[in-house]
Amino acid sequence: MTSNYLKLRFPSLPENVGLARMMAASFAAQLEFTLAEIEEIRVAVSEAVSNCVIHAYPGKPGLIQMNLAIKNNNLVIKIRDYGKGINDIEQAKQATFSTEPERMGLGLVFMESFMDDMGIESQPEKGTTVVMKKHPERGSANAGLSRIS
Amino acid sequence: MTSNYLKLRFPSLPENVGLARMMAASFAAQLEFTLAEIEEIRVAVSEAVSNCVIHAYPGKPGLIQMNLAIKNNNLVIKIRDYGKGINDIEQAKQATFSTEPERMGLGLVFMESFMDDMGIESQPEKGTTVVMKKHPERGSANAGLSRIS
Amino acid sequence: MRIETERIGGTLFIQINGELDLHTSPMFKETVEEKLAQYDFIKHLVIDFTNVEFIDSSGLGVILGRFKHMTQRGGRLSAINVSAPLRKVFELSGLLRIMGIYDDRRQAMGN
Amino acid sequence: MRIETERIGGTLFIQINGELDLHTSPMFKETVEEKLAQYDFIKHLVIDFTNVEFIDSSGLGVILGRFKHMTQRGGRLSAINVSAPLRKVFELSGLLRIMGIYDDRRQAMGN
Ligand SMILES: Nc1ncnc2c1ncn2[C@@H]1O[C@H](COP(=O)(O)OP(=O)(O)O)[C@@H](O)[C@H]1O
Ligand SMILES: Nc1ncnc2c1ncn2[C@@H]1O[C@H](COP(=O)(O)OP(=O)(O)O)[C@@H](O)[C@H]1O
Repeated sequence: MTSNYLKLRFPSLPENVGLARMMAASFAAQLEFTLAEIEEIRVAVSEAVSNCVIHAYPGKPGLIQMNLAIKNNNLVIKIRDYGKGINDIEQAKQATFSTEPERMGLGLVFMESFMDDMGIESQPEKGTTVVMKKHPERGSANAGLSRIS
Repeated sequence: MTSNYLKLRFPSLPENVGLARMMAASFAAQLEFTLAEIEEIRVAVSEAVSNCVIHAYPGKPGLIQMNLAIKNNNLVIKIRDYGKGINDIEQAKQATFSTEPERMGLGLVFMESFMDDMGIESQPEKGTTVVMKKHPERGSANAGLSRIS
Repeated sequence: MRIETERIGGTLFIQINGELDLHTSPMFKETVEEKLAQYDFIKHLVIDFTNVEFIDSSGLGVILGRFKHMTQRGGRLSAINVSAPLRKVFELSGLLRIMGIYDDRRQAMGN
Repeated sequence: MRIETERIGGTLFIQINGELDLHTSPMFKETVEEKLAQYDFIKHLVIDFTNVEFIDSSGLGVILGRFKHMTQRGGRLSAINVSAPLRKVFELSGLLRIMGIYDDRRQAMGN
């Protein structure tokens, strides 16, 4: 069986944040996520894509790539930009840290809280790649049951 | 203003037909299409992507590319595969013509009827590219009005 | 997609919920063919389209396939609750002309 | 997103319909700030979350901004009808602790 994937490329326009989270949610629906888990995925994607729009390309819109994949019953989301990059990732991850005065500095905190796993790679002036993974709680239980019956 | 686009790559699995049409419909919602027009777009995309799944890659799944763009208040949809190709495009376009006995041979007819414009390029064993365009009826009227007022 | 069936005498009622396309139509076909094989006295298939959110030529194809099967076994197929957007593709496909299309169960049974 | 506002005396009720994110939050901010500038006697902002289908940190940011503004002008901000999924992000963000969260209009007005 070919396991499924979906690769997207779109410009960093604010109206695409909603599109990106809807696509991630629809793709995720292939796994047995609960509605609450799908909500968490929507928030995480919204945060990551919003960061590309605001921080990576503050001047004019640039390219965002979002790759969605199913790997061993895990949802894997990779979001990449070719923008400004992050100087100090540990600092960026701290709650309430933001380089923009009007923002809450909670995006990376939400991404870490709502996904099972989150990793960031970034190079100043080259861009940033965020990889997030999530496993359906229910799905793992069901997989067990269906094997037994 | 950067005009919007969305480029997708996914494998030709039957479950992706629904995803593709949902993404096209969500993207199209940026223009002032009526609900009836959005329905027509969903059918056209469903037909084009189904053709890639069944006809382009009959054996095992291959790559489908779908590019969505807004150009001069037009929705432009390009769907491309690298599969079997079409021998005789004029024949393929005829209502009820199908190379599969169980199919209706209406996919290309629906695409032509529901979109303002449809073009096909194909090379046997190289693949097929379908480009479809649609203009919101209402949108053009409104654009006129807003220019006047 | 989710399918509900109910058999009353020689009539099989089928309610389709969701989208009928390339992905879901094989399941529709299987469900109906199973029932037809099980009860050979079924002579009338009534498909309720109330909750059909989408149909394309793959979906119409399996409907036409069931129409042909019913005709073969001396029976018929009726469609009920076909909304305006669906009616358009039914019409374009020619299914509107050959199939019985009724407002509801009662009308479909009356004919 | 669509916003409805209703002013009763010194209280401004705001109903948000749809998704509050990076794209839509500037419109929310503008609408509220306009009303606050127009009526300087508004001392209580009551935001109804019944129809909020989504909120992320960009959305929470503009809520916090309005909270700060109300505090500055000696007023307050209340949230009503906050569903369970929203409550989680409210809690994680700390907004749950600083804002008044009530079941409905009446409760918000009573406090
Ligand atoms: N894709 C990105 N490109 C550049 N900088 C980023 C990116 N994502 C995050 N950052 C940096 O990390 C900081 C913290 O991000 P986050 O926790 O999402 O909070 P916020 O978006 O509210 O600032 C940002 O203020 C920004 O400096
Ligand atoms: N992407 C494609 N790749 C290869 N062949 C195609 C493709 N799209 C259409 N065709 C050919 O054109 C014919 C007519 O297509 P269509 O009108 O959609 O009807 P149907 O899918 O019911 O066969 C198909 O039977 C097939 O032979």
